Amino acid sequence: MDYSKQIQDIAAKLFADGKIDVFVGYRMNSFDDNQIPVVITDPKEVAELVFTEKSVFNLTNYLKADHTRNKRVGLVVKGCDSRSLNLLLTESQVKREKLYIIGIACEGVVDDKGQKMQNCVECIVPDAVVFDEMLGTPKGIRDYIVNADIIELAGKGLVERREYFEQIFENCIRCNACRHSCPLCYCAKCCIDQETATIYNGSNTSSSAFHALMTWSLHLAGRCVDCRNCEKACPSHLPLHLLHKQNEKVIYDNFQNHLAGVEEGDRGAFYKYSLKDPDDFIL
Amino acid sequence: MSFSTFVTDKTGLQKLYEAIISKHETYAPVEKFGKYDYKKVSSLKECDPDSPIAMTMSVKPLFFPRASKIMKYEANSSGTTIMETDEDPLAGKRVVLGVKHCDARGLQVLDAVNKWDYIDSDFLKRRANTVIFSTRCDKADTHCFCTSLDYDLEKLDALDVAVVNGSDGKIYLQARTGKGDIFLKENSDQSTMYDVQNTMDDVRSTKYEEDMKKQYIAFTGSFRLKMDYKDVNEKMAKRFDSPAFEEASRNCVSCNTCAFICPTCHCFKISDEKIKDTGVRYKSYDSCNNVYFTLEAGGHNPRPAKFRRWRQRSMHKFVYYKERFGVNLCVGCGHCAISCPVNISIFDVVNHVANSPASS
Amino acid sequence: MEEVKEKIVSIEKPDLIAPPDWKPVIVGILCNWCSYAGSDLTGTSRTQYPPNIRIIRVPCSSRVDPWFIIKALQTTADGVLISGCHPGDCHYISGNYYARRRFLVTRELLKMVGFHEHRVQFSWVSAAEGSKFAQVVKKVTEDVIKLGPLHLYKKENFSK
Amino acid sequence: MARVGVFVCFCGANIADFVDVPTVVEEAKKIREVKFAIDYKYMCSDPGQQMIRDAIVQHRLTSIVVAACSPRMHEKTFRKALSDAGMNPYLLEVANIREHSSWVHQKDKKAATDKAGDLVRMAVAKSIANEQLHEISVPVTKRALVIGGGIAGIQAALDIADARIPVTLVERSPSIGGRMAQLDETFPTLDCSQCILTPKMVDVASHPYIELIPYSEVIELDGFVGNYKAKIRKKASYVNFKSCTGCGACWQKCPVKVPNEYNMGIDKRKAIYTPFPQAVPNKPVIDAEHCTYLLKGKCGICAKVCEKGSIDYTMQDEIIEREIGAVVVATGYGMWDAKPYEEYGVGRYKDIINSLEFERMVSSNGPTGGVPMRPSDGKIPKTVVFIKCVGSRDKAKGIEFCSKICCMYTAKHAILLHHKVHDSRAYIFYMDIRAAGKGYEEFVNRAQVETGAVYLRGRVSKIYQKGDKLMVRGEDAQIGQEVEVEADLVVLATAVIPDKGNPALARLLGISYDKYGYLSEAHPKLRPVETAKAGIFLAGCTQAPKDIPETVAQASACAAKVCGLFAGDTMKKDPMVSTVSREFCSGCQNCVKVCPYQAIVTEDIPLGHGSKEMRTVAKINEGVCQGCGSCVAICRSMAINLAGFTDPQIINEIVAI
Repeated sequence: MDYSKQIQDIAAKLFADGKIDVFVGYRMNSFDDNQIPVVITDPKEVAELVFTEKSVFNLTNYLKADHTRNKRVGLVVKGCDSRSLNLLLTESQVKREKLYIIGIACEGVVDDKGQKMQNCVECIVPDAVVFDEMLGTPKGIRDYIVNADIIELAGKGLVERREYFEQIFENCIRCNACRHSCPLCYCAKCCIDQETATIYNGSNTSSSAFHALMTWSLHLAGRCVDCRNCEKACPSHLPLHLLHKQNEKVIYDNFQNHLAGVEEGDRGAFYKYSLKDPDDFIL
Repeated sequence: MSFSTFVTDKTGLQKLYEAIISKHETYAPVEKFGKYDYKKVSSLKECDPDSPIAMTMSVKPLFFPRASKIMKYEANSSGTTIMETDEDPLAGKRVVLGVKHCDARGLQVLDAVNKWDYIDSDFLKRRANTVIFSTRCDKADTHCFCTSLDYDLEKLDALDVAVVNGSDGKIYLQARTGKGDIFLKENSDQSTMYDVQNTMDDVRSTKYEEDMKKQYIAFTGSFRLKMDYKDVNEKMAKRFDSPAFEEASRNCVSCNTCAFICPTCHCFKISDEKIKDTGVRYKSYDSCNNVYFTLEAGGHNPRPAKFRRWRQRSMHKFVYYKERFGVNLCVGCGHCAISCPVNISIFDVVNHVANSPASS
Repeated sequence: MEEVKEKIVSIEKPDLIAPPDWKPVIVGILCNWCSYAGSDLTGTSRTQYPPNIRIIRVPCSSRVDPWFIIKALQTTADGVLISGCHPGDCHYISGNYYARRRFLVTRELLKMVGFHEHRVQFSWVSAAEGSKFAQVVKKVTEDVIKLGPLHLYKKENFSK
Repeated sequence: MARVGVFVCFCGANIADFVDVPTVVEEAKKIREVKFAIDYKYMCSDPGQQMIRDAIVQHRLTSIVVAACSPRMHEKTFRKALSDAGMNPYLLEVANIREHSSWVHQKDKKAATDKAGDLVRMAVAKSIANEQLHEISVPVTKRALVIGGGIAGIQAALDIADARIPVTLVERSPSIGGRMAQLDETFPTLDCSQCILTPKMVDVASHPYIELIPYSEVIELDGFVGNYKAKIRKKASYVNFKSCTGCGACWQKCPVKVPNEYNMGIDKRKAIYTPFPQAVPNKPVIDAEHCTYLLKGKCGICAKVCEKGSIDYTMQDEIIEREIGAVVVATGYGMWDAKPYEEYGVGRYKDIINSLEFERMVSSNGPTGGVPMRPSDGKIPKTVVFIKCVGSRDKAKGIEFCSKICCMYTAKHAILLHHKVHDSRAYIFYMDIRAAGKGYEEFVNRAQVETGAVYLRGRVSKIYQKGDKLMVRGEDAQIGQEVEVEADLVVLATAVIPDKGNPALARLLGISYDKYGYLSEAHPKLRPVETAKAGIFLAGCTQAPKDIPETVAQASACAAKVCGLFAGDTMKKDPMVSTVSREFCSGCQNCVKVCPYQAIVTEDIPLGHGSKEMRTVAKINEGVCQGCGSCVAICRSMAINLAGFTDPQIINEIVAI
């Protein structure tokens, strides 16, 4: 999977035709073979652009930044990225007509150690679902796979799970990197920073971390597209995907196989309902 | 004034560590979720004092925790009473093992600000009661640039005992402070370690020093990043209006990670958590990279744009702090670049700005 | 409050034993039009139930933000009960359908991070079901007494 | 700082017997914000209320907690006491220590007292976060819009207009009257439909408070209850109604023949036409789709014969705008197409018709002059098979619901058939006879006894042609045998379905509709005429199938609702509505999606202070918001709050326990 040349050509053409102001892509790190996102405004820098299986970061995160707001943006999206883009479009955070989207029929990306990322192994929607131009051969939607870690956790006892998650909340340093790196966390001011919450959870203690992470994961329930930007950003290397994959599984199983952002106009599972939703857990 | 140096081998060091752990309240890097953090340990098996630099959080939280209680109060119909806070869990006599030199330097840098203006007695007490055992790295990591900054690793007295691997397979324990010297002497085991001064004649002592020097040169040679900090300080001071800040910060996602894991960042916020009648006032980390950091009550925000916040962060590290306290607020540990989701290093930003055209 | 005789161990944290005078607290969040009216009916008909529940009135079960539950569990509650109108009976047409989705996901998430599922329970109680309300409260209270005191992710050093 | 007053009620012995009231007062006094606490025998009595009023003044209280019975009982009483003392009534909180404590924990006084103390503490905590709220008043435009001029629309328009409220009645076809105008006689009394309807139609035309806009459609509705703006497109009729006398010369001479909708296409009308002789207004319109002049520019006969020169081929569609306060939707019904019943040969056999076609045939002003005729050969049928529930109650092929009126009109058809063709016999295949209604069961019996109609309980499995007869094969479940009837004519009581335009209309009005296309009422039991959108009401078969008396009743109910809405110059509303904090709103519009009342719209505001760039934020329409709080709980940014139940209020309660 190497679309560097194609992307360079497309970006160069877009700049030449005056169709975009900014291009968001990937470039190589100067010191190793990993890649970092790059925000290009100068057509001369187009040659830096690359796209390989090392292109991990979900670039739609950059659509909420100052230098892309109300600008015409070209960007590269993989399957998962395009789902978050779909949600951003529905939630009126970006305007479709201002974007030029290069969709990738993604074959999965690898982590720093060269291993295929877990979310790619379990990927359901590898192809970009919203794009102006598609690179690669689309493979279609795959069967839903329940996250391996969730299955493992489900097999553990209550006390064991509690001990495991206590470790997570204790190791959280509440830097909020997860939130800032998440493309779907674009709120003008996050609820956990608002007075209503800080009056009881303003400190960086682990109980505040519990509140923050739980609230965060519930706000992403039915919206999280499993791009793992949050995990990549977490300085404590916390397995944050557990929170999201659990919600995703519950939602997929119970709410008509809902998957966030796959369909155009999807807002997430909490903003619609069905009369057939499970009712047996209610007394 | 010179302090004693002990020489030992791997098993000797392990024995020493074990003895320390059994006798003292000891903290050391403990692995959790693939990341090392300094935790209280009860046996050497739990921890790894030789934890890789790239995977280890800074030692700062042991002295300036991410959230600490500064006050407790009770409010009822008879008024508000301030109660005694619980005992500071970090104030006791303790030892920290496996601290990196850069981290230890970070603490030294923080001493300056904690002794200035408001004297942070909590922080200073924690510092005074702690003996720091460092492990000197043999090889630099991708993002390290500690040797480029304004301190000398070989003479650094931010730590109390430096553990250095000699090229001859021996391990040298160098006391760097009086506290370290006393501690080392008290805890040394005569059967496995011996004082270099006592056992070495002049010839061998010269050889040791040469060996150390050679070893240090090899270590410095392994650095990818190098800068001339003096030059940078001056250049940065002249480039407040440089557009280079914007360019350098363009792909930052403002996630604040850099500040939270930085060994020297010390911005904090104060928050009250009150339930029923009792409240606790906490001091917790904050970051100047946070949009709301400078948001004023009236709604005005002097640093709404990302590059302004980056400018503040870089200038604080290399200009303002230096002006006030004479030291850089950056110790070159590279943690920010390692933890950054998009691998932005303060080194790159500062270098980029310093080498950009000066503003008029 | 209900007298607790035997030694009660927190189910999530077995090394935590309830003090002898421990009385569980259950936070009940009820919708105004069905469940709150139902609880009033329980009172009017003098049906007795355990006194551990503390009732909070909200207009509709859809007003219940999951973080109320998290907040309650973190601060005062040993258990939470949320009650609304039966499906199709919502005074505000569709409120309880939205709420139902959120409740299911919230409950499953809390279960995963180590809460016993009986810590947070939901019920549909109509304005006519005074006796059902009493039964629900009885069940929830008994469940929570069995689970023991809640200790997870509580605000540190706050007396309960 | 807040200064809270706590008033604990004994409620005679109701509370005092089971809760130690003085202890509750002492507990309350320990709270920092509580500056005054007292108990009294009956807080709701005049002296009790006087205590509250006095304390407010004396102790400069900023909020009040009354610990007494359920807030559903006396909240209003105590609010009034507060406002009498010059305090904002919404600074009151009621702690329900009777229904929630003393009455339900009668065996354990200590526990009940503890709980009462906690409930008071919670109420105090909540009241600290209470804000001053003010009743919302929304001005109303006193004009109603009625969509649809069938019996439902006519009745609603007349009732509203009789209350001297102006009504705009919009009808899609050239004349009002609707389906009822097509009927011959009506069950169960068999009075002539036209005879009872036409006077009402004339009343509509002549009523000073009714503005009738025929041949037009509503194309836009903006605004909210009391303040709607409607756009109505009046289709070009090509006839100047002002000068036209309705003499009929034009349509008599028009050479173009078009299937007649009024007669269900059984006969033909002209391209310029009035739908039926009693039409209101009785003025012809030109059907632009078929008029030769309008299509090809030749002909022009009607213009030539019109003495008044009323024909104007250049006429254009016209957009009429009206400001209105309420809408009554009465778009009526249509007949389901029985095509899926292939085994019946629907579409293949000419002598299978639906009941509305039969209705037209037996109607004295109908295409056959009141005598039923076989469409194939014009012969008078002697044996007629009526099949009920064609499409209705058939999940597989048709629709799940019961069409409600077919049982009755089929009985009526059997009687009418007997009246028109004396030697005929009706066979009726049915599933159940649902004759619930005044005089309905008797009417069905009459059909069976008087006309000798044969009721066969069972489904028809097949219809096939044999000679010029139709062989109807079905099962008689009562005898458990297959039966076959040789029929001259088969009449299908096809399902009643809503008007095809309903989904589009619903979207335009911003109301909801069910899977069949019926418009949804706000509550199936308690609010059957209102929609979820305030100020829009439903009458007649647009909501569900119903017969004429029910339709009329619902239309009058709508009228009562409209009149109630317009009773004052402004509408008063509880201030418990959502408010948006623009600062925090990120414009995701999820609230717009979940609001069941369409009370949330969006607005563009500058991005920053003085900025030219705009951002979108939500805006609550206070007039429409009902205060359910759905939007509050789904708002991730916490930008919306519900007055009276804000996040701080509820959280305060939770942590105060």
